[in-house]
Amino acid sequence: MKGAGFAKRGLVWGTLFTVILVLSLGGVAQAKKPIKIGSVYILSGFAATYGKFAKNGLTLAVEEINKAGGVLGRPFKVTFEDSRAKPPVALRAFRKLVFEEKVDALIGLDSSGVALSVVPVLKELKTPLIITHAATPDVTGKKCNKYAFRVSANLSQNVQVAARIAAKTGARKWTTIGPDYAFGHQTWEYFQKYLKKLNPKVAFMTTTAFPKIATEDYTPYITTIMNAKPDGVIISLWSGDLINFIRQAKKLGFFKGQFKVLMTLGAATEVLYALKDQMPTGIWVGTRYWFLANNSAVNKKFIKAYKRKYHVYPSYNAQNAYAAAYVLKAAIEKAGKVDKEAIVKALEGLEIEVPVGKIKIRAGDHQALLDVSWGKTAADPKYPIRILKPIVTFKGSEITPKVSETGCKR
Amino acid sequence: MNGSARKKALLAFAALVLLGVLPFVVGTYSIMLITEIMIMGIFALSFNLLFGYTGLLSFGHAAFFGVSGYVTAFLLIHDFPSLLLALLLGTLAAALAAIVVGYFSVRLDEIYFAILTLGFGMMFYTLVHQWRSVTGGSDGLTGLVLPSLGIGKLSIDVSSPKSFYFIVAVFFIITILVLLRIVRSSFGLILMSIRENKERAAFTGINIRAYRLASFVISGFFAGVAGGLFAVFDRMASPSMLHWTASAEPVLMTVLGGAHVFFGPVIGAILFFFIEHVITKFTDIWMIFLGAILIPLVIFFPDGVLGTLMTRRKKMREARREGEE
Amino acid sequence: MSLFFMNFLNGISLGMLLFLISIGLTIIFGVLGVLNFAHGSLYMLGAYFCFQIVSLSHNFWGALILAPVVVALVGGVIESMLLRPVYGRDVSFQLLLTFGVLLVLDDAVRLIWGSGYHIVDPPPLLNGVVHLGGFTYPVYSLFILFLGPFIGLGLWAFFRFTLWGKKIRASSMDREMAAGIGINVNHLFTGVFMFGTWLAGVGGALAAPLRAIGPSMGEKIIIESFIVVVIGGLGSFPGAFLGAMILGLINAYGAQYLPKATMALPYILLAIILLTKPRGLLSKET
Amino acid sequence: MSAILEVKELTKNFGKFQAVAGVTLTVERKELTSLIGPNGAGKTTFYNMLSGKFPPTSGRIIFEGRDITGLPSHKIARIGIGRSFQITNIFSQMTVMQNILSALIAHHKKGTSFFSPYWKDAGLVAEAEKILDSLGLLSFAHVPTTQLSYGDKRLVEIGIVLANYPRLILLDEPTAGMTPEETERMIALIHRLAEETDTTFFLTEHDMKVVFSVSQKIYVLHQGRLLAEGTPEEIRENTQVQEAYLGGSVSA
Repeated sequence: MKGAGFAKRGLVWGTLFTVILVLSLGGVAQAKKPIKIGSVYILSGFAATYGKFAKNGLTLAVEEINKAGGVLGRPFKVTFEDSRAKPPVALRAFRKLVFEEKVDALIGLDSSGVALSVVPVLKELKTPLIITHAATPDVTGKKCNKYAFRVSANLSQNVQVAARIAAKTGARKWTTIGPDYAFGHQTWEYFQKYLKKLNPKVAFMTTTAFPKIATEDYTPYITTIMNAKPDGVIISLWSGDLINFIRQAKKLGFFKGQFKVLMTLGAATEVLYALKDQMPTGIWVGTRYWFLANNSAVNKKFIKAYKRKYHVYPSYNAQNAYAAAYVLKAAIEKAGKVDKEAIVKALEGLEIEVPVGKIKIRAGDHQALLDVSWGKTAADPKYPIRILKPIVTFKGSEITPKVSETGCKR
Repeated sequence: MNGSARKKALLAFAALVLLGVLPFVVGTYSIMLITEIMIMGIFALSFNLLFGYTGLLSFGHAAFFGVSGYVTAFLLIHDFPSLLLALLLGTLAAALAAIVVGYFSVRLDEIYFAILTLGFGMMFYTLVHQWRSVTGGSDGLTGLVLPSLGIGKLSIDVSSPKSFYFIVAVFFIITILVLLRIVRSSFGLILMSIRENKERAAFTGINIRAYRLASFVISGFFAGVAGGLFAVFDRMASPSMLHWTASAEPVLMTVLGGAHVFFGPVIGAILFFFIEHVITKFTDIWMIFLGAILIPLVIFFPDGVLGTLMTRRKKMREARREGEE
Repeated sequence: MSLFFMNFLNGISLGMLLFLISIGLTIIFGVLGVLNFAHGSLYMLGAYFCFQIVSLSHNFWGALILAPVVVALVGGVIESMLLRPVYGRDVSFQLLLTFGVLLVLDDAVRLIWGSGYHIVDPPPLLNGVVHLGGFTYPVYSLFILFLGPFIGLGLWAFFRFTLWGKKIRASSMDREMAAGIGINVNHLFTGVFMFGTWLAGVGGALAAPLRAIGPSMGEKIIIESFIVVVIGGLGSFPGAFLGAMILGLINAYGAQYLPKATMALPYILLAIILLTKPRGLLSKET
Repeated sequence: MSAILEVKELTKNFGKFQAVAGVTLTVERKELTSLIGPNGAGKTTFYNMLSGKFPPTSGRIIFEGRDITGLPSHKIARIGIGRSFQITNIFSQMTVMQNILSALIAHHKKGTSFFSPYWKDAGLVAEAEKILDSLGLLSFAHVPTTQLSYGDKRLVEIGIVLANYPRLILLDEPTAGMTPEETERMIALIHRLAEETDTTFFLTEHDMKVVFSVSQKIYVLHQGRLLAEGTPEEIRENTQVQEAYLGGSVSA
């Protein structure tokens, strides 16, 4: 008892000491004009947890960078804005950040719809943006432009892997359950295209399910799909929708093994922490970063620091935002100055190691080449959530379409 | 009477000068913020013709805002040569949609009218959200290419915040003048009598539905003006423009400012953006603060902020006059 | 077991939940004349409280009893402190005020429980599944399916046979008369609002084991509840039941037969009903 | 004398309840006619059908030889029938002047002037002032009606009706809730208007004093049926009518 009290007191003093240290260090750094980053994520509403993880990841990275002396001797300073998952709100936030806060670079974006609306306007804002979550292929494809970069895996990369795994399962008749917006439909379209190429014998069913976003009751969709007797189902639901779906589907016997199940965004810790042991095992799930997928020092350091600060394992969204800060740091150091056009130049072709692995930002379309891991869900008493076992990792260079195929013309 | 008219003219003049001078003294973002306030002001004013003057609470007004935005965006994405013509076509489309929705909706009253318009609004929302080949589905129509303004040989760079500010300001002033004229016309008086007493109006020989429909279409038309401008301002049309939460915005602004005062919705729009801007500056839990400000405003300003202030001033003046007598 | 029948079960089980939420909305409207925009947020509170109590005590039944009571207390505060000053004003004011309450509650939840998702397990007794032909069906959904009518009947009996029930019905018909026969209208209004929010809390607690509990889960349900009460007839009891069933079934069969249109179906239905029966299917007025 | 209004076998059912059952009556031009009957006799329902608030279940309504059965109220108003209500029915948040102007604008079909300010229409304003003057309300022209006394509010309603220049005016209990002085004033006004204008008055009334002092012809409605008709003297003497009024004397 006494020991515990002592430890507690020690913790209090320790924290206080750290706070004072950080504050005084911050004070020193304050002397130098900070490099301003503007950051826009979904911070309210149904998907707020994704934005929260990204905010945490970015905050952690900035703290680390500043503690280590900043960039070119100047600290990073981040201003966060809420996109509310609405394009007009996000655009207003971007304009505020660029014109009023006078930020030097932008990091953010969860929703593809928001990304597609904002990216074209970057030409007017003349400020580099590093996208960390929004997955629509178009922002580094048809709608690509000089100022838009992405360090996270996009839909086509992720679905390419899904198709490869699907081809290996041997399942012939495929259908989908996905959210009723561009992401869900595009996942299905890309999946058909890629899988057909790998195995021309597969068939795609006409009975598909696209429940609207924030559907409360998935049971009719689940029973309808089960009744159609597919061999395999690819699921592109995410956020609370995925949780609702999994719980309701489990009860209806969806995961009993009558057909293969692939979840393109199943390995999101946002979802796994909510579901814990309710997450079925033996399901193929995809992700844009999985914290146990590699043992690099960079990754270990990140996981340790993240876990210490936030008491949970980092999600892909946290890693992507964390990585973005280091990408920006590297670009500024490469450029040698804090200048938007110079940063843009430096970002093109930049190679850097971040927790997810070594990534390279292609100069052609500004999409990062990064390894994508999928795995089968499994229980492990060492972890409070389901983990992936086995994990398969695909090389970024193999699964990313050539620049000429992306439709990006600048 | 004369003194008050002179005072009003002076006030209008001062407002005009302020509107003209502001973009030269404030920063780029403030220019854009004021531009957005004016666009939303047009939207709220259009809504209030129906709500404040005709007594119909539309909860689907974003449909007309959005339809115009989408038509304008669609045209501009397909290299339509004239911005003004695109805006005009968008606005006409909104008016057309208002004719259809209004034809059915004006039969109902009060909360039923509100819910029916909400239903129609959400049908339009669903349409643009699902019709991927034309509307771009959930992604919307993005990356508009802005042509020149399209008046003769006058070429104005619309994408510059300052010049777009002035374009919007012109629309804003025209909207105010036209709507002001309408609410003070014979037509406007009939609308008010319908608002005050539908039954009496009917037995006076007024065709309630026809007048309501006329009001609905005019209102939809101006919501269209706002929607088209908004699409140009944001270089996109997105489904969120038509969602019921977007319909709630002009309601919020109007009730905040005051529905029974002509300029109430404009004041409401200014207040709304100001509050939001200030709150989001220091916290991302903006909703709790917005709610915490909204609730007392609703309780203590029964006629909206501008409305209540004006009533109070009037009462004070009357009290003073009585004191003098 | 045919898919048709399965979706019938799915539809009415969703309908029952909608019914529980909507009935509180319709009672509040019937007596107070207020359309409560924050009703969905109170439903959300019910789910969060249920989650909190279950994670502390691991007792679902206790949570099912207690959570709605706490929600009702919140409702009492809202009515007596915020709503009371705006009675008699235009409907838009009450909508706006309760919209403000919605904003506050949605963010308060995020402050207290974070922005992540939470789940609640059904009690062990109801955690299983039953086999119906080729399908398995969760016992918990069956439980809701049977509990719905049970609560509905209980409410009906309450309004028909108890003194309070009669008082509430009397004042829903004529507020001034109610005051005239010595009913304390202030107390009655607070009581009715608390009762309505209690029902929202019950809906939330019951939904907790079925839904991901997260911020803004109330916003989704509120528009559906509006549709339910309006197509059934505002203030009408059987109307809320009918409306909820129709909406539940439309959801289920829409997913099966008209997957592309499910999003629009409720609104199309709403428009058709309002245009043919302007006061809803089972309204008291003509 | 010619008939201005002929009602034939007029019936209204609400579900199973028959509110008005086959009533046939005639109102002669310029003859001050009253419709009386105990509470719930169906007078207001009868009026509502005449003025188009809802259509009859069966029967015909002929106004100046023209069948107006089932027309909507705004059309009936335009054809030339005006009405007042039992409970004062005016445009409350507007001034007295605006109340009268609304009706005048409707009458002169000027409601489609979207851009011309109504107060600048000198002819219209003069007309409104004339009507207000005849009602003794001119000094209140720019006062919001909410500030008027009860009796004055009823006068405003009469003013609204007059501004439509109807040839037949239906007055539904015009003196209900009035003080004795206000009632006197109203009776005098009805007399005067009946003399000065071409308008025919058809009223329902609760106050028997009023009925017998103004009416030239009286119809008695009881449980939805026409019980009796005649001059005030004939009705006063009618035993059936006395019974219908709870056995009491009609003049009570």
